[in-house]
Amino acid sequence: MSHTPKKVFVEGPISPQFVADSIAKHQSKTSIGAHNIFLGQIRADEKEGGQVTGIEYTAYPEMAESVFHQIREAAFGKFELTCMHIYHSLGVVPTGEISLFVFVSSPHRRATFEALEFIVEEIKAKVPIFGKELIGEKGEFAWKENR
Amino acid sequence: MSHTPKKVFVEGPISPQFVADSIAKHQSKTSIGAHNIFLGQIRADEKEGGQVTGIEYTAYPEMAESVFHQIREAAFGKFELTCMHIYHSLGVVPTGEISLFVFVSSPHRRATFEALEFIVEEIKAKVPIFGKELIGEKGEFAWKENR
Amino acid sequence: MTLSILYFGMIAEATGQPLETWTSLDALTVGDLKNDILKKYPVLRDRKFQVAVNQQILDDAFPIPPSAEVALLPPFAGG
Amino acid sequence: MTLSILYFGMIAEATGQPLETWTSLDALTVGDLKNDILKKYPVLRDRKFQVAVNQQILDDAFPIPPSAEVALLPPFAGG
Repeated sequence: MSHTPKKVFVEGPISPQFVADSIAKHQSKTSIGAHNIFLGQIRADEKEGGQVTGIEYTAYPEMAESVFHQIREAAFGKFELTCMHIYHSLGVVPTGEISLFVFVSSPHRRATFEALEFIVEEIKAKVPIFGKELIGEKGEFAWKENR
Repeated sequence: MSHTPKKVFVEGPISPQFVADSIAKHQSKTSIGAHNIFLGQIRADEKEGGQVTGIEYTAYPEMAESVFHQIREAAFGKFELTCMHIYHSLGVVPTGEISLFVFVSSPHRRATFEALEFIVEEIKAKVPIFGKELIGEKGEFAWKENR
Repeated sequence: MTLSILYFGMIAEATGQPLETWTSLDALTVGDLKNDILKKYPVLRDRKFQVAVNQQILDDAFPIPPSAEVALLPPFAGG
Repeated sequence: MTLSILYFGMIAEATGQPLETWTSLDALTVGDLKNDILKKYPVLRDRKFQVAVNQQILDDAFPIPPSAEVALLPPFAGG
């Protein structure tokens, strides 16, 4: 099974309206019984030097798109999915805003739970995306690292 | 830990816009790092007598609200959650539309995966909600049963 | 004792009513009441249901308190 | 051999540039190239990174093909 690579990166935060529009587009697919959505939101963590005000994301875009495509193919192979969409921000995403949107749909709920967790963990571990946490008001920053 | 019982039942389908508005309301809560959303959508299954055109939901409302409250309390006790919202439709929900919306938020993603699956399975197994699948154009129906 | 009995979904469809008042001279367990209801509505014999007493699902051995609200619940279909 | 080397995130911050062309008279493994880069940029000795060759993460023993695109990738932070 092979799927066309899709555009994942968007500039800046992902809006709740964008999520709503994605959901609405799937209402004509009447074999779907379950949707599962993961959203990553920027936390205002306290750091030395102040509070996190946002994260500036950069990526190795060609490799990232290729790894996203491998993750998509692996998920379609492992789980009974009707649809899968992944969006990730580049550039600055302020605290409280959304930087990752993963959306899976299936006839049955089990597949959506397993697939969503698999995809999110794979993204965190394997996609070359880098994050600079912007701290306080004086231009300080720290490099983020996934665990 | 005790939380005020919240209104779960809504009349008719749950709109994508309602989901978007719920997400937007959580953007001021900057301790949240992860949201996880489950949506149940009505499938156009093929049955003897035709295609499912919708499900008509009824409930034992007082008991249902009490069981929803117990599920909320259990989930807050088991998982590190910042917020939890559950909405379920009553009345007719046409195919392609959403009848269940579960929304959990936490500082960290792990808690949201575990909590969301727990809550959805508990709802399916324990809440006295009944569903009449409306079939074809001649007024036929069949009673739905969760597995 | 006088009980309120609620019927839901396919059970209400079979009994033809969502609610009735049930009077019994004797104290009843859940199992006793089920037998009496099945006598009145033989069509329920091949329907699956659970019994809730005052909104708690209970098994046959449980004695029903006076004035209880009893509900016959067909399989759940939420979600 | 002539390689393109890409630096990202905290690695690019340390090298002061996102990209350079790297010429070597000898064939190099990933480990050889890492040693040469660490000689040029000692500040990288205490930074964590992985090496991707033509967009594949590879370990030290792997021989680098001519004209490869090599990337030094600091810890990932997607999500």
